[in-house]
Amino acid sequence: MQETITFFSGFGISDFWFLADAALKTLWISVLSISVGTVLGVIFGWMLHEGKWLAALTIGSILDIFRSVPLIIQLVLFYNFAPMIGLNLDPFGSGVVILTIYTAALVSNVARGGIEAVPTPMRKASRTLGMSYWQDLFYIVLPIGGRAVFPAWIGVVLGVMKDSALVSVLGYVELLKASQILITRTQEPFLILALAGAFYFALSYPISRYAAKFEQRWAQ
Amino acid sequence: DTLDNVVDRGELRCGVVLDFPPIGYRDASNNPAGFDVDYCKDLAKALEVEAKIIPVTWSERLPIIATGRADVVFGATSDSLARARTVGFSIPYAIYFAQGVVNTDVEINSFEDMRGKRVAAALGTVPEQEWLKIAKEWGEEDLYQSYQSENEVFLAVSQGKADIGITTNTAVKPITGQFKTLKEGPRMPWTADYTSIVGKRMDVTWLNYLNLFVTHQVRSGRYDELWGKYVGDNVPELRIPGVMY
Amino acid sequence: MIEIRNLHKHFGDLHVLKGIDLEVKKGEVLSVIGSSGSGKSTLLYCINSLEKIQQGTVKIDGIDVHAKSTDVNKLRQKLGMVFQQWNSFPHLTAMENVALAPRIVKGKSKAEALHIAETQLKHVGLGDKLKSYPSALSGGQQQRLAIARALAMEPEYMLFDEATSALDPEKVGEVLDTMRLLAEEGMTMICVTHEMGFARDVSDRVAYFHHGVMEEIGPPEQIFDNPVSAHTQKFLANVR
Amino acid sequence: MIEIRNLHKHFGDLHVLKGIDLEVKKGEVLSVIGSSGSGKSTLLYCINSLEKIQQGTVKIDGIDVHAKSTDVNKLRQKLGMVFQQWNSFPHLTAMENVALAPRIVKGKSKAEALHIAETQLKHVGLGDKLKSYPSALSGGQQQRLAIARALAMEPEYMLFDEATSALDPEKVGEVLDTMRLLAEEGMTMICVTHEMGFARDVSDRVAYFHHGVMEEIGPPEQIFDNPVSAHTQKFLANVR
Amino acid sequence: MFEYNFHWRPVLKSLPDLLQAGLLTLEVAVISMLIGITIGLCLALMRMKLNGPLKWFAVSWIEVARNTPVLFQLFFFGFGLGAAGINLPPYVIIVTGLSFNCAGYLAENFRGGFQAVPDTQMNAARCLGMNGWQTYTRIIIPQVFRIVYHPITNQMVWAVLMSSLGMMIGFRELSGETQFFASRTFRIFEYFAVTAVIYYVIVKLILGLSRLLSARLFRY
Ligand SMILES: Nc1ncnc2c1ncn2[C@@H]1O[C@H](COP(=O)(O)OP(=O)(O)OP(=O)(O)O)[C@@H](O)[C@H]1O
Ligand SMILES: Nc1ncnc2c1ncn2[C@@H]1O[C@H](COP(=O)(O)OP(=O)(O)OP(=O)(O)O)[C@@H](O)[C@H]1O
Ligand SMILES: [Mg+2]
Ligand SMILES: [Mg+2]
Repeated sequence: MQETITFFSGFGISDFWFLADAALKTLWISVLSISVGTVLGVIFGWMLHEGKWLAALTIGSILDIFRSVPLIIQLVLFYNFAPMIGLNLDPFGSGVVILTIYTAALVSNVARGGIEAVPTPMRKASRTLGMSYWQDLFYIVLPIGGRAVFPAWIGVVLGVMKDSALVSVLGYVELLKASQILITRTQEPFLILALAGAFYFALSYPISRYAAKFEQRWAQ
Repeated sequence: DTLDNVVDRGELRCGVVLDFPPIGYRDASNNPAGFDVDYCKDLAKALEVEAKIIPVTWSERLPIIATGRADVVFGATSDSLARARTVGFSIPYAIYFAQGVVNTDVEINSFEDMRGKRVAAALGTVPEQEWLKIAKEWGEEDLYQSYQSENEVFLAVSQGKADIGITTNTAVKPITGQFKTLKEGPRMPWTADYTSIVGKRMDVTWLNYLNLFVTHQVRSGRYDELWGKYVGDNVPELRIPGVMY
Repeated sequence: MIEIRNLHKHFGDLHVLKGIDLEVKKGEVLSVIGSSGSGKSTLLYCINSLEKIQQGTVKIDGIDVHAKSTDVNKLRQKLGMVFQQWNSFPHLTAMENVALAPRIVKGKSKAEALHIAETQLKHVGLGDKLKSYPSALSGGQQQRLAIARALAMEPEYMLFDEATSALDPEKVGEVLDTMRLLAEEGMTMICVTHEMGFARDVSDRVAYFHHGVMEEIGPPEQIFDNPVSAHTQKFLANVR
Repeated sequence: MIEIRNLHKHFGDLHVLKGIDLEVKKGEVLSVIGSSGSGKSTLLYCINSLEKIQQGTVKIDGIDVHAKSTDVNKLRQKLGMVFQQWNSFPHLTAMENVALAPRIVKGKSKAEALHIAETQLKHVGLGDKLKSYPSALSGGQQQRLAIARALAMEPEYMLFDEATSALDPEKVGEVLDTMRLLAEEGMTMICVTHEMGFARDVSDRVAYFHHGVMEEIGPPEQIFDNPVSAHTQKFLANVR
Repeated sequence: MFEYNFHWRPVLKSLPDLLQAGLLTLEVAVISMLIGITIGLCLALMRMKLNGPLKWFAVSWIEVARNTPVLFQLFFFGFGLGAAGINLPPYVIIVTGLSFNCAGYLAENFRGGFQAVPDTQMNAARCLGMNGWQTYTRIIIPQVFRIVYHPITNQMVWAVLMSSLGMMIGFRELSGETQFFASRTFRIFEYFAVTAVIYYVIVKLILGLSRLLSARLFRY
């Protein structure tokens, strides 16, 4: 042997940054999927509300599939399906696509609930003031319905952020995958899992606290 | 074809299993390293393109080729006839033997001692399939555990979740050096594992090129050099006794 | 002037308005009475095109409300409406509630809209509640807020749909007083109401609806003291 | 007999009952009146030990309610209580509502409990609602259900805490009639109430509470027609 | 572009095995839910009624369960505990992990349910001479159960979907079995597509059953 190579090594400070970087990736993939997914979801929700049974039959049932099949299966399926139709997506791309649709599927229900939470008389009132359909939707339905379903939406956000861990099955090095890699190398599962858990907690807990504060403010 | 595509693209997309030290692993700064990784870089150099390393798990090695997400896979892939129905193989570029790593608290000295023991292997590997045949004969399929990666196998054995993990002879030394709770185990009775570079099945020109690459690595002494660097001195001869390639 | 000719309205199989003919002149106050389900609310909805009609015409100042070419959003600015349910916008303060439509519909500047809002809120007696959210207002105050909100669009006509019937008895007065004030200022009004006292005192004419038909219309004295139709007589006997 | 001696109750710093002395004899009907927050409800809660007390004693038929050794669950069977809020159990039918406690607290058989339930529901005039769920009952019916539920335990005393004050005006009568019926049957009752007519007609004595003090007690004629305390006079002037 | 050739034959051959694994998935989900409901109820009561270490314990359980990914929790019960010398078989890991997670989510549902039952119900029952236990079992919990029935159904669906993570820890429930077969035949897409259908059917069955049950249970 010409040189000594270490295949394994202990947990070092650089590994902490490796984890932190991965946490950022988790955040990044979540932010991307959640923001696009929410916009799509709101549009779908609106279509479900306006389109009645026709929409329920078409986009409604398609979105329902994404809520009824495990996310991990969706990811594996899409990752293996995309190349067949000539889409050359890396794990990140596939993850974003599926997480986005998944978010949209969850948000569409929330959004429809939000629109329905605005009493019809309230909407009629805004129309009698001369507001157009879109003005009513934007100035009245969005803020009132949005507040009504804000907690549910936060639930979706937190859920998707945690579910982004599943993109690790495709080999995308986000927080959970990074901790697996480190466990492999350092053989210190306890320490590293605790750290990863702390990172997740630090991402998710403040959001739920912050959201609760908003709700309180709106409640009064 | 792939050869033209790669040259055209200027990038070689190369699947490597990184759960397989010292053939494929991550170094202290979490970058890919190992025998396969260097081979991949050598191939890219020969093609005069950039190497893009795609980490894959054992079970992903073939799908990633079949679906066209990678051009080649270096991943200790045995050239079984069953697999050859799905993907194409080069001539063997490395030879392995299956060997066990055993928890120090467990007494397993020969293959026969494995009766009644909890056996672990990585999902989708040849050792898994070979062992399951034997386990079926012994009626011990329930004692088998399968893990996502070779490293989880080692971790499981060292934590005592399993008594013996089946891996490759090359990995045994570094692993037992690392884990105080692991020791060298017996060789498995099935035949040596001839492993090949994987490419697209229909793409014969590409496979030809890969064959040529393997012979050039040996002729130039690069094979001996890298094997010596990562594994040790007794470099296996890439030849099958009694067969003309 | 509001002109309604042979207005028919169906909800599916239900024939809710059966050929209404009605004219309301500028400055007139018309009260509409009648039992529940007789089609009073529906009439108002047809006037400002919140509901489509199946036959007949509704014209506001000569413009056909239900014609395809009519810009209903523009037309509705002429028609203020106050509903039975208090439906102030809960996410906005009283002032913002009133200022919203002038700003986004009429395109007024923010300062201007707020100025209008303040004026109108003072007009209906809510000068001290400018910054309150609707949740902090009583039912009566919310209804007055709704009136101010409608007035801020400078409508030429006001439609009231039982504006007081969801209120506690002691709050009814404050809303009726505000409506009375409007009438005195010369606003053209159609008031669907159960408050017979108000109908008698304030209106120029009273219309009685029964099962989608306008059975009787005339000055309050005539309707209340000498009703012709047997239905009207029975209805009035019940509400007294 | 209910005997209350020098009863003091604090909620934290708030001194809610300031030394109450009161006796209610078997068969007597006592009405308790007083403004909001004067401690009337709290008095009832202290009598059946839903609230702990800080000083004094409450005895029911000689048994100290707040003594450690007393089995309150047993004692409470003697004391029926009806609250202001209708709190029938929404997951049970009217009959099951009434039959539950006799069955699980008194250990009666199911058939026996259902028989009692049916009798009591008929007693309060709900004979036709046996299988209805509370959600299908009006407020007045729910309060009568609550009375039947209390009666099914064969209590010797009934405590009413403004049993009618959350009801629509037209439903008040049916509940008061039921209470009147009970009084005529000789039930011992303490009724916290805002219904002065009921208090005058039905009670043997009326007590007036003011800021945690029982300012006056006596026959209805005396309290209503010749109140001694200035507070009582003012209170009565207001409610009339 | 479309170069992939579908091979459905091996999938159909192993369909009986997959369905068998589907039953295992259901079994795991049901057991986890039963444990989760029991513990969740206790956690909710501990969080509401107690103070000191027990409350603190309940709060941390709930927050950790809700703010970290399930997969992370599974790894923790697998290799995390393994590092401490506690080696659980995959079946126990998945049941423990899912129960842990469900308990945390259900606890919050129960808490909301308890808060939605008016205090006056408690007083009314006590006035009839019922003791604390009778009041809870006969009056409060039946009402809470109705309020949380829908959330429990949803959680049951989640439990089925989450059990798919068994494949990440070498457990051969529906997804694990699918991955196992797929890894031998390399027909990943075909296998996972069929599995997705099986999941969809399971989820729809649960929802349908729950609807039937609720019609029978809640007639008020
Ligand atoms: N959107 C609708 N769809 C179907 N039927 C409707 C609709 N709106 C109203 N109706 C029916 O039309 C009839 C008239 O309703 P309308 O609200 O105009 O009565 P109303 O005179 O205002 O009664 P009330 O005094 O109760 O407000 C009723 O029978 C009602 O059920
Ligand atoms: N659980 C409690 N905690 C703190 N303060 C309480 C509590 N219950 C009642 N109080 C206070 O005790 C005082 C007396 O209350 P109580 O309910 O007995 O009055 P009341 O005479 O029944 O009034 P009302 O006619 O409004 O029912 C009030 O000031 C009330 O705010
Ligand atoms: Mg109406
Ligand atoms: Mg009270």
